[in-house]
Amino acid sequence: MTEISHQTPDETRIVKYAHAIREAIVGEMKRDRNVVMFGEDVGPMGGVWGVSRGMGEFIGDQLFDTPISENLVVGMAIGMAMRGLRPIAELQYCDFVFSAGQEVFLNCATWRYAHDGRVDLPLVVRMASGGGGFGPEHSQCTEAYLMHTPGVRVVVPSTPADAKGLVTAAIRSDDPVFVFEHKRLYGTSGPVPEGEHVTAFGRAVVRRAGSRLTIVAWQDMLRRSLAAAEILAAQGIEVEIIDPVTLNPFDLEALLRSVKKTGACLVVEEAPRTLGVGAEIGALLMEHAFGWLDRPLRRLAIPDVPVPTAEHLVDSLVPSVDDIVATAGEMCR
Amino acid sequence: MTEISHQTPDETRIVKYAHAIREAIVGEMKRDRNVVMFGEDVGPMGGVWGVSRGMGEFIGDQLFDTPISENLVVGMAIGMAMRGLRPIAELQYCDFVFSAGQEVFLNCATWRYAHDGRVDLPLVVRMASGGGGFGPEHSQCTEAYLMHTPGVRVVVPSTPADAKGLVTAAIRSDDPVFVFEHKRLYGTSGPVPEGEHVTAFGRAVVRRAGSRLTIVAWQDMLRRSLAAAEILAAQGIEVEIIDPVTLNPFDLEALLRSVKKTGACLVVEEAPRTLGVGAEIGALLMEHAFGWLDRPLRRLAIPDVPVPTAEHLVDSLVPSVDDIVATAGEMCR
Amino acid sequence: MVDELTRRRILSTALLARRFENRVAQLCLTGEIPANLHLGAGQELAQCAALAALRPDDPMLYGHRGTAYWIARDLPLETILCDMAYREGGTNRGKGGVMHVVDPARGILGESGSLGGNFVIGAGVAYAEQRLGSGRVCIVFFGDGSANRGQFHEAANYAAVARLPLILLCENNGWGMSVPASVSTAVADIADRAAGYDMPGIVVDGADIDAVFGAVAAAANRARAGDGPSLIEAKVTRLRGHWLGDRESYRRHPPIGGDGPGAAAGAGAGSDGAALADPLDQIDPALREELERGFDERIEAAVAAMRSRPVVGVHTARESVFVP
Amino acid sequence: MVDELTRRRILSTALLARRFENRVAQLCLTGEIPANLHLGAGQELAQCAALAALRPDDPMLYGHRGTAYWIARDLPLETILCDMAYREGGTNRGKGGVMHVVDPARGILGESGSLGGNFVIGAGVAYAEQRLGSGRVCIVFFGDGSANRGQFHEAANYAAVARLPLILLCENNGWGMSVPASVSTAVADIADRAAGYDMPGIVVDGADIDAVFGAVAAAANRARAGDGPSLIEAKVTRLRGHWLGDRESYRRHPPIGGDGPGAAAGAGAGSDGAALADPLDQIDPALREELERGFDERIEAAVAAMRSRPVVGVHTARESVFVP
Ligand SMILES: Cc1ncc(C[n+]2csc(CCOP(=O)(O)OP(=O)(O)O)c2C)c(N)n1
Ligand SMILES: Cc1ncc(C[n+]2csc(CCOP(=O)(O)OP(=O)(O)O)c2C)c(N)n1
Ligand SMILES: [Mg+2]
Ligand SMILES: [Mg+2]
Repeated sequence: MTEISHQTPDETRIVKYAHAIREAIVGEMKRDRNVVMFGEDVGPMGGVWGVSRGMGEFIGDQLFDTPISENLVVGMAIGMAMRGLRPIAELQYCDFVFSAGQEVFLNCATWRYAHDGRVDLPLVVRMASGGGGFGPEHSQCTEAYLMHTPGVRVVVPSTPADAKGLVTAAIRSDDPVFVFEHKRLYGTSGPVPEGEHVTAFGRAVVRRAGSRLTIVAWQDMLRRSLAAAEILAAQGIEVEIIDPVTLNPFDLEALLRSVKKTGACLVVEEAPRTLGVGAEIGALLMEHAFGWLDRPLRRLAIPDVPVPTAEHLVDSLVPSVDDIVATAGEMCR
Repeated sequence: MTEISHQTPDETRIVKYAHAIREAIVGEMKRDRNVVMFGEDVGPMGGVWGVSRGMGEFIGDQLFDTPISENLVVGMAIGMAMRGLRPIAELQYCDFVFSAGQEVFLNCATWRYAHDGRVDLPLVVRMASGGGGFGPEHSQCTEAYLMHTPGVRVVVPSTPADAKGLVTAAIRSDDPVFVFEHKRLYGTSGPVPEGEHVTAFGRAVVRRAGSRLTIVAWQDMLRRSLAAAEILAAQGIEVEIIDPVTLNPFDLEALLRSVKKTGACLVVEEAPRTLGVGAEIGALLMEHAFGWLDRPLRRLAIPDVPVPTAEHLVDSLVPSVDDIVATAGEMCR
Repeated sequence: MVDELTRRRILSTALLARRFENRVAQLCLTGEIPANLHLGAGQELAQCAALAALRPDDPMLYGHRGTAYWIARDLPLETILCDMAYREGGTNRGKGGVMHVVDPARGILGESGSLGGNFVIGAGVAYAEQRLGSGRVCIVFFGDGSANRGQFHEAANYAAVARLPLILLCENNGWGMSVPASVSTAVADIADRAAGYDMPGIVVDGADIDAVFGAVAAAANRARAGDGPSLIEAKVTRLRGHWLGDRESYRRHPPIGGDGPGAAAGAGAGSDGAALADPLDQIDPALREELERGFDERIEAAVAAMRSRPVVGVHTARESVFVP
Repeated sequence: MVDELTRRRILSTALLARRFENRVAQLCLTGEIPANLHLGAGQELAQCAALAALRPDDPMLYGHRGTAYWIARDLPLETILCDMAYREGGTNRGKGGVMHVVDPARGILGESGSLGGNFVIGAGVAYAEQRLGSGRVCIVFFGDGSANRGQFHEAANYAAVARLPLILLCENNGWGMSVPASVSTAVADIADRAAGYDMPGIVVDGADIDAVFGAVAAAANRARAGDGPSLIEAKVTRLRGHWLGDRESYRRHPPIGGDGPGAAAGAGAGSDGAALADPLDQIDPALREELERGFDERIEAAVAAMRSRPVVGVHTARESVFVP
């Protein structure tokens, strides 16, 4: 699979995505003792995804295991954030935003607002999304649900560098930030700046420049789109690929800049099609780019079914490189 | 406020929306003793919205109060539905889908699928949505969240007749159905057929015919749109108004029929703009009506903020009749 | 035993809260203030005695019943009225109303409108106090009905495991809105649940200032000493229904009217049809008169101040979603 | 005391489940089956004894640990293997895999992949049985870690209030994945929580067939008599880590290897470094040999049958969302 091109070409240190997240957390924990991380199995085991592996030095002080109590995990983050700590809560799967539904969608999202900004919630919720083989309750990409929720930030790092930079920025943010870490990316590698590295929210990145079509994709769908772009390029079709980097805030300007140039847009995402992020992009383009669009938006997404367990079934539902090549090809015919 | 025109012009019995829902429930309870309803305060008090008021004859048998335990309320409905009952769970506010987040978004939505259809979940969750004066955690319209969730049906009755017909259909459905009952509609009246009345899912209704613009709206926004249409008509602008009736299934054909005629679409909804139902409608129109649209989609919705408590603040955020008149007017200029 | 000065303060706060609430009820009935208060009548003594046993900046997640929580923390009546009336001069400028009064410096952190949230958020607050070594204790007030939310369990368990400085204070009035505890709750004493978390569970008479104060003071000492959380259950009486205007038709017997604003505001009858005992009636009339002296003037001054404030502008509705 | 026939059945089922699991582990290690089983080794006796005390169609919400739940209900091994291998011939055709084995006629209702769901869903099942007068009892199996989800509390309370025919059977193995109970749970005995719901709470040794059977039989009688739910806690040993392949590096001492597939599949060491006692070792070797006779043939026949089945077609991924 094509690796996602890095943002900092002078940087040569190659690091895994999971490791990059850890660097961000460790860096911030050293910088500020009020940064604490907790969740199920994040302590001695290092987390189900290994993100906190090797962080033993922090256990007991800034890193601790919780009971299997998701409402508590997110609720505690809220309470801690109110009182001067900078909590990082880990949910093992991003499906579990619903296991702490009241705390995520009602409390995190509305506390500051309801109390007129007198209480800030500088908290981070880290979660693993997507992938296959885990079943319907452990495989979803729930970012659209959060993006429909005013009051929370939504961050979708696609490269190790962005993982480090966005997690750092999330920890420093004074707002509740939900970080989606894609399961298929944890093991991917890329250049990551050493030391402090902060990635700004709200700035999309052009991962590949092209003139015929704008593809919007992030995380695993970005990797697939980049692979598809190579194939398309061999066919003489140059597509532009935009990684939104954060979904809230969403960089509308970058999207419009690209679509103005290409005249068409394809959104590729690993979530149910209806009211997936692509729906919002479609509506935004209608509202802001109606005059420039010469072809209708297309969306590649999971048809409206839950995520099955068997990997080959998942593969049959999630947009593939071939699907992207075919659809983009059609759009550029 | 303009009353929503009725579907059955020969019907003259005028009944309130809350009462129509009760008629549906009572009718089904009498028809099938396995229909049971429960929730907080639905028993002797008759529910916070009065829907089960006067249903004392069913208390203890088919109607009962639960503890303040939303996970239990929805979870019980699932278990009961598996074993031959036809449960109707009431959540006092539709914001509380998140208080039972795991049961609603994970269990209800995926149980049948994960178990390959060997277990059906013929359950209904009834909830009050929208309105003003109740604060950020008691005022939302959460239908978009459910519409993004494969595996659950989403029903948004706008008239007393539809309230009766859709609740009846929901109880008879073998799938999990989430019924949004709008707080501002409970007290509204309209003609309701006596006796058995079933409204099919997936059939949108043209609430007002017109040629210049298609407005999609439901519940309180439908009422406001109808009022706006009168004003627009006085200005010589005839708009068509489509009530989707159910959001899952969604009647795309009816929408396309109308937009093909009018060439433009305005969605009015009482939810945050980003990834509100309007986003999906925008994307669908791009995909299916690109050639016919002569003006871009517009969306009137709550700007991306939580719902405040003070009614005048709510009024400043939720699309008003004036907003609709102004936007529709602009679109038809 | 509570010392005399503290006792007077508790009584005085409770009396003021009652009188204030009665005035608020009047303002609601005339439509000047939206009627979305859950009346605290009958529960003020327990609330005030509990808070008197804590430090003025110990963080609290209050319940939805009445105004005594804030008055006990010296939040001006005017401020509370402005929140109720969606006017400038309150704490949340129309966004939260009476549900979300907030003043962190006084330990008033706000409220989760969805029941259960306060438990787990309170655990986080207690965690922070412990970690920061502030010596503070977090108190979470909650009703018996709310104790049936799952968050109660998750928070109680973890607070005990981590020995968090947390006091779970249940105001057991026997009702969750219209549902009597017998229909909703498997145990008569919520405090019985403490054993499941290896924490002390104490039942006290919520009308007994000494008992409430003593239990909370002991729990606070325990918490500050690093010995963890406590569950205290105060048996209280909900004198006037769930909300302002609740006629409690769901009670088996028809409600019995009283006089004064309370009567208009609620029913005030026990489920057996007997009039409910008001804990404030136990106060010696002479003492009560002395303590209440000047209340009406204070309250009217607050009402006047509230009236002089403008209703919040609609621009506020678009502010405070995120940190600017 | 369990009668001899029943005892033999319990032992035989447990032994078969173990042997089957070992074979499954091999198939996983060779990649023939995806390795997402949570091994049941050490907990089978408790599971089988509990189910032996119930009727074959009493509904159950099983836990995620092992295969004994289904074997005890006579679900063919081939069926289980097909579910594991995403082949036709299983119960969920690749959609649910080993997490969501289902067969309502055998009382196997499926599983909530998100922990906690089974409690409240189980309460609903029990409610339905009660209302339909089926005389059936619903059993919910769960781990000690899962007992810290809020749903435990909501379900236990209401089951007690409504006297639902529900048995909450905790398999306390002292671990929630990598987290020892001492770090996650305030009480040593989950059964202590029963008092908070006014229901019986019984602790039994999960390796003691008579104790488990007796406790479940009594709970079932109680439930069928209309006297409500029970909480039974079986102390069990998780012999081989959380998942297949879990080397349990989080245990204080390095894991000690064994031999056979179990060793490859997990560590099998106590937190003090001592080898864990396997409850199946208590079985008299001669009896064990007798009971295990024919197991390998049955298992291999099932493996062969599984192999003869096609992998489910991708069209199944788009089916069963709604009732057609
Ligand atoms: C999650 C949730 N469910 C329901 C409600 C609605 N509600 C508000 S107060 C209340 C009753 C609370 O009873 P209790 O906790 O005993 O407190 P009391 O009102 O008796 O003081 C209910 C059901 C809510 N706000 N949040
Ligand atoms: C809501 C939720 N949180 C976390 C998980 C991940 N998870 C699966 S099994 C498990 C440990 C369960 O421990 P316990 O209940 O004691 O059962 P055991 O594995 O010990 O048999 C965890 C944390 C999950 N599936 N659902
Ligand atoms: Mg109460
Ligand atoms: Mg365990």
